[in-house]
Amino acid sequence: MSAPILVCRGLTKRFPGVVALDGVDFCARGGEVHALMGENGAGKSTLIKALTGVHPRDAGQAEVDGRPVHPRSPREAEAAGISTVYQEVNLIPDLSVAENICLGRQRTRLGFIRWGDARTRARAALARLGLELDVERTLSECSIAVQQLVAIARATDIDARVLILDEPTSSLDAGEVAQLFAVVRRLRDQGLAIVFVSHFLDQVYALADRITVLRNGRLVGEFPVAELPRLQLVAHMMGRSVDEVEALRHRERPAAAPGEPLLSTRGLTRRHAVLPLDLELRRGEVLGLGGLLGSGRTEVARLLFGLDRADAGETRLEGRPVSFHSPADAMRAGLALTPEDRKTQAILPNLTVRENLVVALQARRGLWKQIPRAEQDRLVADFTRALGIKTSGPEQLIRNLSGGNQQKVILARWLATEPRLLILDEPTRGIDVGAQADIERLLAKLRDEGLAIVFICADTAELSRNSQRIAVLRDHAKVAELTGSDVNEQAVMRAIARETAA
Amino acid sequence: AAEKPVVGFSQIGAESAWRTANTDSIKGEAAKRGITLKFADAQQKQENQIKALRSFIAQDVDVIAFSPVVETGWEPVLREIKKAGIPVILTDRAVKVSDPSLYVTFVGSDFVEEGRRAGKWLVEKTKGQAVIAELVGTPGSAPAIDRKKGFEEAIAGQAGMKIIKSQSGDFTRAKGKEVMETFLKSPEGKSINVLYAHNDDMALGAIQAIEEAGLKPGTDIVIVSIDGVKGAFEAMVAGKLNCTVECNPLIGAQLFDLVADVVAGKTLPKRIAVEEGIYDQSQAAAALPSRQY
Amino acid sequence: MIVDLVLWPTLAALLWVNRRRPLLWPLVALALLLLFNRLFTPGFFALEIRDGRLYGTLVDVLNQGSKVMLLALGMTLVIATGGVDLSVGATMAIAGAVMARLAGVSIPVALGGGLGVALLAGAWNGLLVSAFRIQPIIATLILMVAGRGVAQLVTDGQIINFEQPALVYLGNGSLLGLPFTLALVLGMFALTALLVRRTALGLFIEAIGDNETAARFTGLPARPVKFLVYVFAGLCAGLAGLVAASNIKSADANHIGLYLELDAILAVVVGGTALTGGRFQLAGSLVGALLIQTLGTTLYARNVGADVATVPKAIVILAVCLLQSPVLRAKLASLRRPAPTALRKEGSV
Amino acid sequence: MNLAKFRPSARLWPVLASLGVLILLYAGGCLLFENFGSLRVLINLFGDNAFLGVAAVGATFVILSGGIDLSVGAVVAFTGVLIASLIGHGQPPLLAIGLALGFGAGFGALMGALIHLYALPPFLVTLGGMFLARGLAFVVHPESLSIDHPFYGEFISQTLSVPVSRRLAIPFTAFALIAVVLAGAALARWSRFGRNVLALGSSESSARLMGVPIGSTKILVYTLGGFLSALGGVVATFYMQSGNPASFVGLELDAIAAAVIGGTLLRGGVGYIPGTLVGVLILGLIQTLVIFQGTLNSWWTRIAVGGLLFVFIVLQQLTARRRVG
Ligand SMILES: Nc1ncnc2c1ncn2[C@@H]1O[C@H](COP(=O)(O)OP(=O)(O)OP(=O)(O)O)[C@@H](O)[C@H]1O
Ligand SMILES: Nc1ncnc2c1ncn2[C@@H]1O[C@H](COP(=O)(O)OP(=O)(O)OP(=O)(O)O)[C@@H](O)[C@H]1O
Ligand SMILES: [Mg+2]
Ligand SMILES: [Mg+2]
Repeated sequence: MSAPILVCRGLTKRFPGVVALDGVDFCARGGEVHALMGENGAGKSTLIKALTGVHPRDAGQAEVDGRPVHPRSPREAEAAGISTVYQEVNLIPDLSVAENICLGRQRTRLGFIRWGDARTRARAALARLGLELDVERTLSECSIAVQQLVAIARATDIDARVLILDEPTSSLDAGEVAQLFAVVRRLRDQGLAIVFVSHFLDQVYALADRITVLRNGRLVGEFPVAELPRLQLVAHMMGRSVDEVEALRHRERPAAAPGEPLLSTRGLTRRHAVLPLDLELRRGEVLGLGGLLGSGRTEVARLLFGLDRADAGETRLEGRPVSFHSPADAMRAGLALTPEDRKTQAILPNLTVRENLVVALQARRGLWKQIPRAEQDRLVADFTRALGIKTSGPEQLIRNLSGGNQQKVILARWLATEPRLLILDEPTRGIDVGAQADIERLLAKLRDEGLAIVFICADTAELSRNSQRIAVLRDHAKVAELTGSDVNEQAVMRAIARETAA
Repeated sequence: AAEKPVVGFSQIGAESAWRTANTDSIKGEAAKRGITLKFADAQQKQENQIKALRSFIAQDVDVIAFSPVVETGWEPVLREIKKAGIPVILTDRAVKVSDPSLYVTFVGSDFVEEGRRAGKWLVEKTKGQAVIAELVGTPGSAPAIDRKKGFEEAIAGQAGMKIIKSQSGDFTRAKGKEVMETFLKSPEGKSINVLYAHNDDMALGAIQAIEEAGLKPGTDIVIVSIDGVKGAFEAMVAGKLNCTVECNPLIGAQLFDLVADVVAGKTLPKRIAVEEGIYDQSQAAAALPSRQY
Repeated sequence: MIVDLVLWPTLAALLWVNRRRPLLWPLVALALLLLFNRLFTPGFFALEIRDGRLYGTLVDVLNQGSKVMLLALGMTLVIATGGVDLSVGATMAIAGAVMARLAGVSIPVALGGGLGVALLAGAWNGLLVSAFRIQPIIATLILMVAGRGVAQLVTDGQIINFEQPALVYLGNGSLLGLPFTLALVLGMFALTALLVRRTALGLFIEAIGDNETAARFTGLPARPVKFLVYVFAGLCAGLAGLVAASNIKSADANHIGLYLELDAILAVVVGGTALTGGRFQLAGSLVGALLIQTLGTTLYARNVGADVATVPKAIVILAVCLLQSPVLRAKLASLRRPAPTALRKEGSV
Repeated sequence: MNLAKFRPSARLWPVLASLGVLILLYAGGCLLFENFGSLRVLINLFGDNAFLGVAAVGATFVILSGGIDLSVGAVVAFTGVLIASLIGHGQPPLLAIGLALGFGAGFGALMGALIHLYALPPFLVTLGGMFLARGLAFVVHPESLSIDHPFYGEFISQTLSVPVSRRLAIPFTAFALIAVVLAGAALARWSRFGRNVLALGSSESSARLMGVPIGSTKILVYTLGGFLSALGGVVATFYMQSGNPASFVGLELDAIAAAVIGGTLLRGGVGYIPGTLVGVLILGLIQTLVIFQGTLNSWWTRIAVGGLLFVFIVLQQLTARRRVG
């Protein structure tokens, strides 16, 4: 067994109303990838933040290479040899990609930043992840996936002893994940200790050597990967027996035949974003949108929902031509969209869970018809139960929820509007296995109730598991439409690859 | 120069009816004489005024006149004007400069004298017995400083007269009223029997405060102020104000006479006074119809 | 004294009710300031009945403070959407000027005219911010600069007097022995509170101020709401302008509301609404405005010269700031309750 | 993926738009008014607005960091009075200037420290700072005070200015303005501190997680703001040879406006220092246009300034909006 690099003992962190970490011990060894697992709100991110000086810890100690460390800021943590990619993209939206990678460590000559050097370094760091892009672009113009890669590139660009990655893959597709893993393995082989958080079990089993499981802020245990079957891992995370989990896993077969068309587009076009696109969305059907990063799936969603205006083409709702000039228009027609970038596009951070949940429904009902408080409370109670949202109460600020639970609130926000067409852009990002199964089951149920669903997901397995039909996009154009038995992972891969080769 | 001269005039602003009358008088006179007047309003800011003066140089005017916002800080720009060979006439307020050749002449009121006259009138009226509240002008402004100084000088010898309250009312009605309200409500407030206000506007505001306190302005409290605007005369006719010391804004004619003299190359005295009077209630009714501002 | 019997229990009750609310600290500051005056400023608390109305410094505080209180109501909503309105002082001047100009025509025309132009001014700001998407501080700076000019244009640079009893009543009259302006403020407050809490407007405003992008994604009418809050701020400024003009029975275009926008913003921020937008505290803004007026009146009453009066003002602002600072409060709290030292030591390796 | 060519310098647009409008405005003035195109007007534009420009550079840094500084005007006034009073008491001018600059920096640092250590809103703290500095200015000397010293009379306004013709010279203050803008631009673009300021303004929480030293950056940026305000005050004493505690009321708004017109976003994180110079020049040019017009009374002056500001902002907005599409 290799030598421990990062060791912590008795880490405790309390927030008003919650004990997020309760005397957790943790140890990451050099030359190993250590996965940190747990349900949404288990305390993974809090552990990382308490370790790296984002949150002052209430108790506990940490060592790196045997030296005690007590960083009071991420900067000090970095100096102590801990490099971290935090959950959600935490970069500077207004600065360029290159700068985001080099910020704080720019090389200077006579006190002047050497911009050429910064760009070269940034390009090199991105190239290691297999990404080639104009490093002078402003970060906020890049898609969320690219931003995530930039954050990783930044973290791998320094000499560190420990590299912590908190859900780095939540918006990456298979190819990007593979690139990332190659980099991680190389760093591991160089002797770094790597801490990896993810809700994708496949990824964990592909990469990790060892797993630590947290539940409700407490340590459940540390296990070598080889000795921990998946079922057992899930059981540990959920705090149930293996049998119970087995029972939960049982899933009903995809159901009935889709109903009549609800919304269709013909030649829908937007300059720089969507090439002429024909789509048909039917009631009682999940249409998956597949494709690589930046293939234009999000842009299609924006266009459908009236966030962007089409330059050409037409949209028909139940056969009648419509055009949505704003989300409000789309909502009136019964559309809903959960956007991919939760932090900037979805949550109202300083408002409560209740307010975040009812806001879309309220927007639909209009200014004057305030939803009575009793109804609001009932909605919150219903959805909290249905989606298993973990909060200390409806009046908790959403910003203090764990990432996965925030996502559930956003989903609830839209379900509350009882839409006819639900567009989900990466809805399961950052959601734990249990909740993911919950959401998938929910989707199936909604579909069976006659909802039309557009499902965008970077994970092809998840995509094909949940869709009846898949449209594959590449370079902003639809290149294939898979139906019936063609809806499977291999076919999606093939569709993407075929076109890539062409 | 047979042609009419081009005159640049920089005004302080339009902070009061007095100032507006001053502006109108100058503009009107220029129009009457067919003189091209480049007028610039400084919005109470010295820096704007300096900009205007320097622009006048760029515009090649023949004579520059201005009412300085404050007394100091004019050396550099006046030197520049001198270098450009343009004569300068000051109006209304004076400047402090080390080199008197930087301007030709100053035409305007003597604020210290105004304060003195208000004081003297009061000494006579009250026979040297008065508990005085003073509404001061904008802190740091020349009229506020000088009117205070003159007034204090005039009552200095009187043992029976003392100023028990002195507070800035910013030359405005609203502040004048607000400050007077607090004066009257202070424990010593009941003993106040004289109000000296540095301008009519503050006095008019204070009159309201006095009335709201259930007192009779002009009787229970003797009020003397400075400027002589129309509103003050109306108040005197109504018996609410006792005396106003005139500070004459209508200097247009005088100013352009001077401009003509300067252009003609005459030598002028450094200080030219404006004709001003002092009015009490007995003269108010007679004078009111002829007040223009 | 009667005042003491009424005032202190009321304050204590308010403090108790708000003990866990953001309103606590502005209230504490107000209470402390009043206490200071009770102890050290003779006559500050003197109240008597003259001509059937209450007369005293405390009444003046309410009456004089009404202008900033009115402004603060509108400003609160503007700030909550993440904006700011610098033009309210100028809008006051326009409204006052128009009222004075129209005073001779008829009372409804005068009042309607004054409020009408104020609404127009608000709509202008709203248009620039919501349709032209100009940053609020610049958009409203335009009217701040030009508005006072417009007001002077209306009055032709003169101070216009009026004597109509109804117009004079607005700023000087009394209702049930108390200043009419107090009723006006409370009425506007009730109206505003009703508007934001009984409709979804409050939620919409807070959502837009908190994260405008997300609000747009959720289908909220961000632009109409923004437009509306500026119009509302205009209305409040208009009312304040009418009161200010009525106060001195004349429209002094050059001075009505001068620098009052700063006081209004200050009142809102002191009252617990963050300038970054989002959550707002309507009642807090009123308390903030009262605090500012009490301070101003205190300084007059204590004969502090207007020139150096800014120093104590600064000190009070900073003190209120510090009282509200979560960091300082956390520090004080940890002093009061001795920290679990054993754990601490372990922690601070 | 060849999406790289997309909108390369979109963020530069507002600055370019402002510059375009500035040139348009200037050309308009030249066409309308005699002598407007003269060199003197151009030189005046820089010399007359130097103190504003210097202070506005400081304000821009503070805004870039996501904060705001309302104490600018009061600090400018205070330093002017302080210098005048020190020199009046027989202190050597350089010492007085040094003390004033030190005071400005210290004052800024103090505000920065309060803002950072106690997590206070910058608006309130700097408003407090504004009241304090204004009051202190009156404490130092209650009236305006002129500076009579050969250093000011001879050295600054004669020796250090560069004559262009017999009657025209470029004043020292114009050079000071350009030097400060260049230094500020370099600091913002080429120093780590400058980049940290932008990062802080764009997203404080991310900047913290990325290891930007939040505390020291914040305190330093207000220190810089205070220092440049004080330097603006020094430049103003060169310009007026006096100090006045009641002067420069509202200068902070001009400084903020200049920054914003120059393309700086008030929310922080986006902006260019040279843009601020453009903003200052535009404000100055608007005033010059009004003065050259020469017949406007007080209220029409205000309306004209507001109207020109409006026209200009709309023009800029329309040009800059293009890029958003
Ligand atoms: N700043 C905060 N204030 C209050 N509570 C917080 C705060 N941050 C986190 N929490 C709470 O701490 C608990 C742990 O959250 P944490 O973010 O560590 O979960 P996680 O394991 O990372 O979950 P996820 O997989 O969803 O990211 C949650 O209950 C959360 O609500
Ligand atoms: N790898 C990349 N390189 C350069 N630009 C990219 C890349 N990925 C995305 N972008 C940019 O982001 C924009 C948005 O892409 P979009 O979000 O629609 O793609 P997507 O299919 O939803 O992919 P994902 O959301 O997984 O990133 C693209 O138009 C492009 O400008
Ligand atoms: Mg997490
Ligand atoms: Mg996407």
